[in-house]
Amino acid sequence: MEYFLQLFFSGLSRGSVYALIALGYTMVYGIIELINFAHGEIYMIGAFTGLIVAGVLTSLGWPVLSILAVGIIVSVLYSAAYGYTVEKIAYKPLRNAPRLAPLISAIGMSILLQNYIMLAQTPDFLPFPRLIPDFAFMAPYQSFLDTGDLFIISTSLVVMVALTLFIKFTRMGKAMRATAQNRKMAMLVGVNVDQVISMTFIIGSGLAAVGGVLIAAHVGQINFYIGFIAGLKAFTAAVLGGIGSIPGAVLGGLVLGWTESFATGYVSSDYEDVFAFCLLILILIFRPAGLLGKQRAQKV
Amino acid sequence: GKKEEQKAEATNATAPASNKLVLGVAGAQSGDLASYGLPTLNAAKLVAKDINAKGGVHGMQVEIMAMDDQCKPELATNAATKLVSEKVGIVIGHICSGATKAALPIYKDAKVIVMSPSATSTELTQNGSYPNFFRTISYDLLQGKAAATFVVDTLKLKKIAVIHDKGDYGKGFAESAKEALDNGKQAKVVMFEGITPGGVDYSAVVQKIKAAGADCVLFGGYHPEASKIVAQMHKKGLKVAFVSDDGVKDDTFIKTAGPDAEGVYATGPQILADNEVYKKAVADYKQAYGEEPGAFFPQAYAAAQALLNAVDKAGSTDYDKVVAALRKEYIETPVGKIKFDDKGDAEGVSFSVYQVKSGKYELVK
Amino acid sequence: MLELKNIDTYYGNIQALRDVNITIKEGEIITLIGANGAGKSTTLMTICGVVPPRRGEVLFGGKSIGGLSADKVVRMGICQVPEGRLIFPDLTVQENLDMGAFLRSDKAGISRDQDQVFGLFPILLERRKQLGGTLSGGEQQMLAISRALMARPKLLLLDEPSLGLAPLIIRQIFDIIKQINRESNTTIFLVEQNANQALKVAHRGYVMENGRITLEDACDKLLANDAVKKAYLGL
Amino acid sequence: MATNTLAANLKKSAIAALWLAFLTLPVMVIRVDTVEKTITWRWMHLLYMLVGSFVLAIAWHFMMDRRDRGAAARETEGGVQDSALSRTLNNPRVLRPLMALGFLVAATFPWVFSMYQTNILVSALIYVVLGLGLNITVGLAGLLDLGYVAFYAVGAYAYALLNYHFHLGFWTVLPMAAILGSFFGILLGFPVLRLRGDYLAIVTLGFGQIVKLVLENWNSFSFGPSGVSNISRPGLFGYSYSVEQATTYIYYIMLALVLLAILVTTRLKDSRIGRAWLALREDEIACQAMGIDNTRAKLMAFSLGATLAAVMGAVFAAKTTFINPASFSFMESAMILAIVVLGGMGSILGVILGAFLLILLPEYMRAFSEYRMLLFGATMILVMVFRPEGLIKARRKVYKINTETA
Amino acid sequence: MMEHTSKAVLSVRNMSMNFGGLRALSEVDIEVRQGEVVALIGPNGAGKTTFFNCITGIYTPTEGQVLAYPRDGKEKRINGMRTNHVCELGMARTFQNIRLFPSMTALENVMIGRHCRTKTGILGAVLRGAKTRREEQEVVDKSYQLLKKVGLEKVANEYSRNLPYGAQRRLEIARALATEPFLLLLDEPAAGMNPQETLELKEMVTRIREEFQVSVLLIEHDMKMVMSLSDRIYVMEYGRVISTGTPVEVSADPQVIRAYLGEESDA
Ligand SMILES: Nc1ncnc2c1ncn2[C@@H]1O[C@H](COP(=O)(O)OP(=O)(O)OP(=O)(O)O)[C@@H](O)[C@H]1O
Ligand SMILES: Nc1ncnc2c1ncn2[C@@H]1O[C@H](COP(=O)(O)OP(=O)(O)OP(=O)(O)O)[C@@H](O)[C@H]1O
Ligand SMILES: [Mg+2]
Ligand SMILES: [Mg+2]
Repeated sequence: MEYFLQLFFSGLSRGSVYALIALGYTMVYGIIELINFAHGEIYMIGAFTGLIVAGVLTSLGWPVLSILAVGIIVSVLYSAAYGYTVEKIAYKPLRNAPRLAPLISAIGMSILLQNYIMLAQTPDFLPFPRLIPDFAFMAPYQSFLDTGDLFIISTSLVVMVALTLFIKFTRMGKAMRATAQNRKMAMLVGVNVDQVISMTFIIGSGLAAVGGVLIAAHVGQINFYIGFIAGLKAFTAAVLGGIGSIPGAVLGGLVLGWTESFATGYVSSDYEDVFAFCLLILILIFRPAGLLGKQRAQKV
Repeated sequence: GKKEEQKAEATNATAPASNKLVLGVAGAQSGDLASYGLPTLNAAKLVAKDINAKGGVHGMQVEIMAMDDQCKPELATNAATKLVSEKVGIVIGHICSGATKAALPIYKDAKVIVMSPSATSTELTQNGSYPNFFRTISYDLLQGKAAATFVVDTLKLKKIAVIHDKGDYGKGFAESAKEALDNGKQAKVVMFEGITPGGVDYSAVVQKIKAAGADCVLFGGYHPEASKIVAQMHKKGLKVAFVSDDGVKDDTFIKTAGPDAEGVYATGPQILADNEVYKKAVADYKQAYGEEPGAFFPQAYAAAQALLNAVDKAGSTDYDKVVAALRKEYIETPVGKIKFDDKGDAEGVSFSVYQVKSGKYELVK
Repeated sequence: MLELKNIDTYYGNIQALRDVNITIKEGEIITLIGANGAGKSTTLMTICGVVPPRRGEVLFGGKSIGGLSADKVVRMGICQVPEGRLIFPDLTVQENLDMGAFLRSDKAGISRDQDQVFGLFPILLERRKQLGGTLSGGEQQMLAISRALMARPKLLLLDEPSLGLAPLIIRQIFDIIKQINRESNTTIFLVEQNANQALKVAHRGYVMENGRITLEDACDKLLANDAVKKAYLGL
Repeated sequence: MATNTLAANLKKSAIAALWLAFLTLPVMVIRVDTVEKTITWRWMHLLYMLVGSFVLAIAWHFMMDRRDRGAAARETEGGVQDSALSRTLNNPRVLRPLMALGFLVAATFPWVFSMYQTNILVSALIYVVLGLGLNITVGLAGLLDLGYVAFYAVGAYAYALLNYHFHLGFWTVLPMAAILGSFFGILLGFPVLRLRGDYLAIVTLGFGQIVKLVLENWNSFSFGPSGVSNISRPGLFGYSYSVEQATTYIYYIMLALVLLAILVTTRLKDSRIGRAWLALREDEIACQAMGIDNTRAKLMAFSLGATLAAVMGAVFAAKTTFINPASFSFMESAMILAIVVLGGMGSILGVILGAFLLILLPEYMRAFSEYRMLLFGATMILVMVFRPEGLIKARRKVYKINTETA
Repeated sequence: MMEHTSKAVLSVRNMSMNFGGLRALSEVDIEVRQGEVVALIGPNGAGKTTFFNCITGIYTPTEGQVLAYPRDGKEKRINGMRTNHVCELGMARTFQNIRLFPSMTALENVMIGRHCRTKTGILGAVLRGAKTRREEQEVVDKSYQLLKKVGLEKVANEYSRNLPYGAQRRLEIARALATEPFLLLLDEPAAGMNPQETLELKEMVTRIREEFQVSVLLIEHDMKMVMSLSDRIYVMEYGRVISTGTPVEVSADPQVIRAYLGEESDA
C-alpha cells in the first residue's frame, strides 16, 4: 500500500508538471485550432529568462523567495512578449491559409527558437538554482511529496480555476470562446478577433513561463531542448483531457503522470511511454474528444 | 569528371598540392545532442590553432572542416561522403556510436582515418571490421566491467539496481556491467531498467529501486538524467551508492546536481591530476570560450593531437603511413601518454573510478 | 443614415457588386430582392466590413466605414443576421444570446431584451440549455435573429430571416420586424427571397440583378410592377 | 507616394528592430553562471541584434507589401490565384523541355557529380517518395498523420532484420516490406477511424512513438538502441562493388522507384479513388451519405502511404547499411509533413520540390555550420508566410466532356 | 396522381428517437409508395430532419422498424445501417444545411455521386486500362448530363462553394440523383429561393420523378410548393405524426392549421 501511495504521488508530481504546460497549450489550441509546436519553446525561453534573472539577482544578494517571485514576473512578461511576437510573425499572416500551413510554420518556429537559444546561450545543460526552498512542514512527507511538487500542483490547480473562471465569466473569455467557434460570426457580434488571438497567445505564453520557471527550479537544470520534450508530453496531456478544455488539460496531465508512474512501478519504466500512448489511443477510441472534451455538436 | 578527381586524389596522396591540411570534424553540432559534439569541434580548433602557431604540420596549415550529423545515421553518411568528396584524409568523429557505425564503411572504402573521442560501442574496434577506426576513449565493455568490479570488490555491495537511459551508450554500459555482475556471482542485479531521457521526474523509478531493496544504483547514461536521479533519490530518502559512467564524470554534473552530487562515483578515463597537457588544454578552452569545456573535451583534444602528430611523423597523409604512425608513436595528451593498438583502441587509456568530494571529482584509490 | 456610393466588390477575380448605390434613412425598412447569386448577401457583407469594397464609399451616419473591420462596424451600431444561420454551435442557446449582447453593458436592459426575445420565440426558452449546433434548422434561424436583437442595433441587417421557417413563424417574423421598427425605431435593411412578404412590410425596395441595382421604388409600386411580379413573385 | 511608404516602412522597421532587440536582450546579452556566481555581459550582441533585425524588418515589410499587393493585383487582373512559379511550371511548353532536361540530368547525375552529391540526392529522392506517400494520406485524404515515420521504420527494420537473420537480399525483402507496410497501415488505421482532425494527429504521433520505443527496448528483437549494422547493400547478381558504385546503383534504384511513385500517385489522384479521398477530406458526413465507404477509403489512404514509406525504409537501410531507432523520431515525421505542405499539398511537383528544398538546403547550408538549423527554421516560416499554399499549387484535372453520349 | 395501391418503397413503423431526455421522434409511421411524392411538414423542431437522419443511417433510431424495398423488390431492414450502405441501396438525400464538397467543382461533386455505382480499384486506377478509361469517361458524361438536368452545366467547373445558395441546392439534387436512387429525400429544397425559382424547382422535381422513376420524400416549408407537388402529406408536431392525407385533406385539418399553417392562408 505504501508503495502504491508512493507511486501515486510520483505520478501526481509528474502529472502536474505536464498539466501546467498543457494549460497554455490547450488554450491556444482552443482558440485557433493550431497545434502550437512553438509552445514548448516559449516555456523553455521562460525558464532561461528565469535563470538569467535569478543569476543577476543572486549576484545582488537577494533572498531566494523574492528572486523566485521576480523571476516569475519577468519571465512571464518576456515569454508573453515572445508569444505575442511569434503569433504576429508566424501565424497571423496565415489566418486565411490552408489549415496545415500554420502547423508547419509552428514547427519552423520551434526549430528556430531552439537554435536561437542554443547559439545565444549554450548547448550544454545549465544548473538552475533551487529557488523553491524546502519548507520545514513538508519534511515528514518528503518521501512522498516535496515542496517543489507542492508548488507545482497548487499552481496548476490555481491556474486551472482562474482560467476557467476567466473564460467563463469575463468579456474577454466569452470573446475567446466565440472566436474559437466561428471567427466570422464573432466578428459580426463585435469581437475584435485579432485582439482576442493576441491575448490568447499572451496568456498562454505567460502560463508557459510560470511553468518554465517553477519546473526548472524543481528539476534543477535546463537546456535549449527541454521545451520540445515537455511540449510533446503536454500536448498529449491536453489531447487526453480533451483539447480546448481547461480542467481537461489538468486531468489529462495527471492521468498521463499516473499512467507512467504506475507503469514504471508495476511493470517497467522501459515501456512507460508505450503505456502512456496506448492509454491515449484507448481513451480516444472510446471517447474521441478526450476525457472532458465536448463532442462537437454535429447535426446534419 | 571522374578522371580529374582521381588524378587529384593521386597527387594529394603523395605530396600535398596546397599548403593546408584539412582535418574533418564530424559529430552532432546542432540538435539535441549538440552539447556532446560542439566541445569536440572546439577542441580540434584549439589544437589546430596551437599547431598552426608553431608553423603547422610540415609547413601545412591545419584547417578544420566541421560536419554536422546531429547523431543521425543518414546525416552521418552524408557528412562522410562529403568529407570523402572533399578529399579529407583524417577525421575526428563521429560522436555517437550509431552515427559512427553508419559512416565508417564509407570512410573505410575511401581510406580515410577516423578517430572518435566518444564512440564507445564495443564492437567498433573489437570485431575488427574497421581498420581505419581509432578512438581515444575506452569501450563500454571495459567500462562496464570496471564499474562492476568496483561495486563488488571495493564497495562490497550485494544488491545492485542497474538503470540506463535507453541510449546506445548508456544501455551499452549498463549491459556490460550487468553481464560482469552476473558472471561474478558475488552481487545480484535486483533491477535492470531503462528510464526515458529528458523526463521531468524520475521519482517513480526511484521508489521502485527503493522497493527492490537495492544497496547500489549503477547508472548508464549522461549527466542530465543522472543529476535528476540523484536529486530525487535524496529527496525520497534513498541513501545508497550511485555509480555511473564517463557520461556523468563531467563537471557539469557536479554543477547541476549541486550538493546532491556529493559522494557519487563515476568511472572515467584516467586523467592524472598532474597532466600538464590537460591543464593547458582546459585553460586554453576557458580563455577562448569563457566557460568550462564540455563532454569528451580531453578525448577530442587528444584525438586531434594524435592524428596531427601521426601525419607529422608520417610525413604525409598517406593512409598506411599514418596508420603505422598512430600505432607506433606515443604522444602526450590530456588523457595520458598514448598510442594505438592493432584494433584501434588507445593504449594507456584506462578507466579509474572517481568520486565527487567537496564539489570535485577525485580519484578513488 | 446609411449610404452606399458606387460600390464595387470582388471575390478574388469575380466581381460580385457593380456600382451599387443604396440609401437608407433613419427609421426606414428597406428591402433588397433579387435572384440567387444576385449579390444581396455580398451587399450586406460589404456593409459590415467582412468583404471590403474595392471601390466606392460606405457612409454610416455621415462617417465613412468602408475600410473598418467588422467588429468596429458592429460597435457603431450595425448588426447583421447572416445568411445560413451562423450561430455558435458549441455554445448553448443562452450563451449565444449573451454573445449577441457582447458590446452592451447595461445589465437591466439586457435582461429586459432577453425576456422580450423569449417572449417572441418561446421554443428558445424551452431549449435554453441546449447547444446551438443541435437545434433544428428553424430553431437556429430564430436564435440567429434573437441574437441580433440582443445587440439593440441602430441598423439591423437581415439576410433571409424567413429561411427554413414554418409559415406560422414567418408571419410572426415579419410582424416582429414591423414591431421593432416601430417601437424602438430601429432602421432595418431586409434581404428576402420571400419578396411578397418583404415588399409588404418594407417602405422602399431595391431590386438587384447580377450585382447591379436595376430598380428602386416604394414598395407598393414594386408590387405592382409587372417585371417584378414575373421574376420574383412567381405570379 | 512611394517615398511615403518607404518612410513608413523604415519607421515600422525601426520599431520592429527596437522591439526585437528588447525581446532578445536578456538571452543575447547576459550569460550567467549560477554556480560560480558570475555574469557575463555581451553588449555587442545587442548592437548586432539592432542592426540585423532592422535590416530583416525592412526586407520583411517590403516582402509583405509585395505579397499583399500581389494578392490585390491578382484579384483585379483576374488571373486565377496561381503564382508565377506554378504558372510557369504548369505550362506544358515550359514543362516538357524542363522535364526532358530534368530527366537527362537525372539519368547522368552520378557520372557527372561527385559521390557526395549523388549520396545526398539519393536521400532527397527517398524523401520525395516519402513525401508522395504522406501526400496520399494527408494531402489527398486529409488525414493528418504525425507518426508516418513508423512505417518507414517498419520497412527499414524488416530489411535489416531479415537480412541479418536469414541473409535475405534486398530484392527479396522489398516486396515483403511493402506488404508489411500496408499491413501496419491498416493496423493503425483501424483504431483511428473515428477520430477527427487533430485527435487523429496525436494518435498517429503516439503510434510513431510506440514503434520507436518498442524498437529501443526490445533488445532481443531489434538490438535496441545500438541498432543493426553491416546491412547488405542491394545485390547485383552476386557482383561485388565499392561504396561509390553502390551509391550509383542505389541512385538508379531510387530513380526508378521515384518514377513509379509518381506514376502511382498521379493516376490515383485523378481516379475514382482519388476523388473519394478528396470528398472525404472536405466533408465526411456528406461523403458517406453519398455512398462512399469512409472506412475503406481511409484505410486505403493509410495503407498506401504506409506501403511507400516501408519500401523507402528498406532502401534507406540498404543505403546507410546501419539503422537504429534514433533515425525514426518524431522530428522525422514532422520533416516529411513539412515537405508535403511546403511543396504544396496535393501537388506532386510540389512535393518533389519540397523534398529537395528541405533535404538539400541543410546540406548546402553546411557552410553556415552552427547557424544552419537556425536558418532552416527561418526558411520554413518564410516559405509558409509568403507562399501559404506551398511552392506549387495542386492543379485540378480538367475533365473532357463527351456531349454526344446519353 | 399515382394509384394508392402501388407497392411501398419505404415503410417506417413505430419509430422513435431520443436524444438524452429529449424525445425528438415518437412512434412515427410513414410509408412512401412507388412513384409518389410525399411531403413531410410541421413546425420547426418537429423532428422532420431527425426523421431523415434516422432512415439514412446518420442516427440509429431508438425503437421501431425502417424497411426499404429497393428496385429488386426485396425487403430490407435498414435501422442503423451505415449511411453509405443506405445510399448504395438506393436512398439518396440532400441536406437542410447544404453539405457540398466546397472546394470541388460542381462537376466533381456530381461525380462523387457516381462512386457507388462504379468499380475501379487501386490496381485499375494505377494501370488505367481500357475498361477504367471507359468507366471514367462514362462517369464524366453522366455527371454532366445530370448537371444539365438541373440547369447547372454552365458552372460545371466552378467551385461549389462559390455558387449562389439556390444553385447549391440544385447541385445537391444532381449529386443525389447520380447515385441512381429509387427514393430521393429532399430536405427543404426550396429554402433560399424566391417564388419564381421555387416554381422552377417544382417543375424540375416533377420532371425528375418522371424521368428517373424515383419516389420523392420531401421536407418543405413552402406551402405553395408542397400543396401543388405532393401526392400525400404527413404533418408532424413534437415528434409525432398528427395528420396525414392528400394536400386538400391536410390543409383543412384544424389541428394542422393550429399547429403549423395559421389561420389566414396567403402563402
Ligand atoms: N466566397 C465567394 N467566393 C467567390 N465568389 C462568391 C463568394 N461568395 C459569393 N460569390 C459569388 O458572388 C455572387 C453574389 O453572391 P451572393 O451570395 O451575394 O448572392 P445572393 O444574392 O445573396 O444569393 P442567394 O439568394 O443565393 O443568397 C454570386 O455569383 C456568387 O457566386
Ligand atoms: N443531436 C441532437 N441532440 C439534441 N437534440 C437534437 C439533436 N438533433 C435534433 N435535436 C432536437 O430535436 C428536435 C427536432 O429537430 P429536427 O432538426 O428534426 O427538426 P425539424 O423538424 O427538421 O425542424 P426545422 O423545420 O426547423 O428544420 C429539435 O427540437 C432539435 O433541437
Ligand atoms: Mg444570399
Ligand atoms: Mg429540419
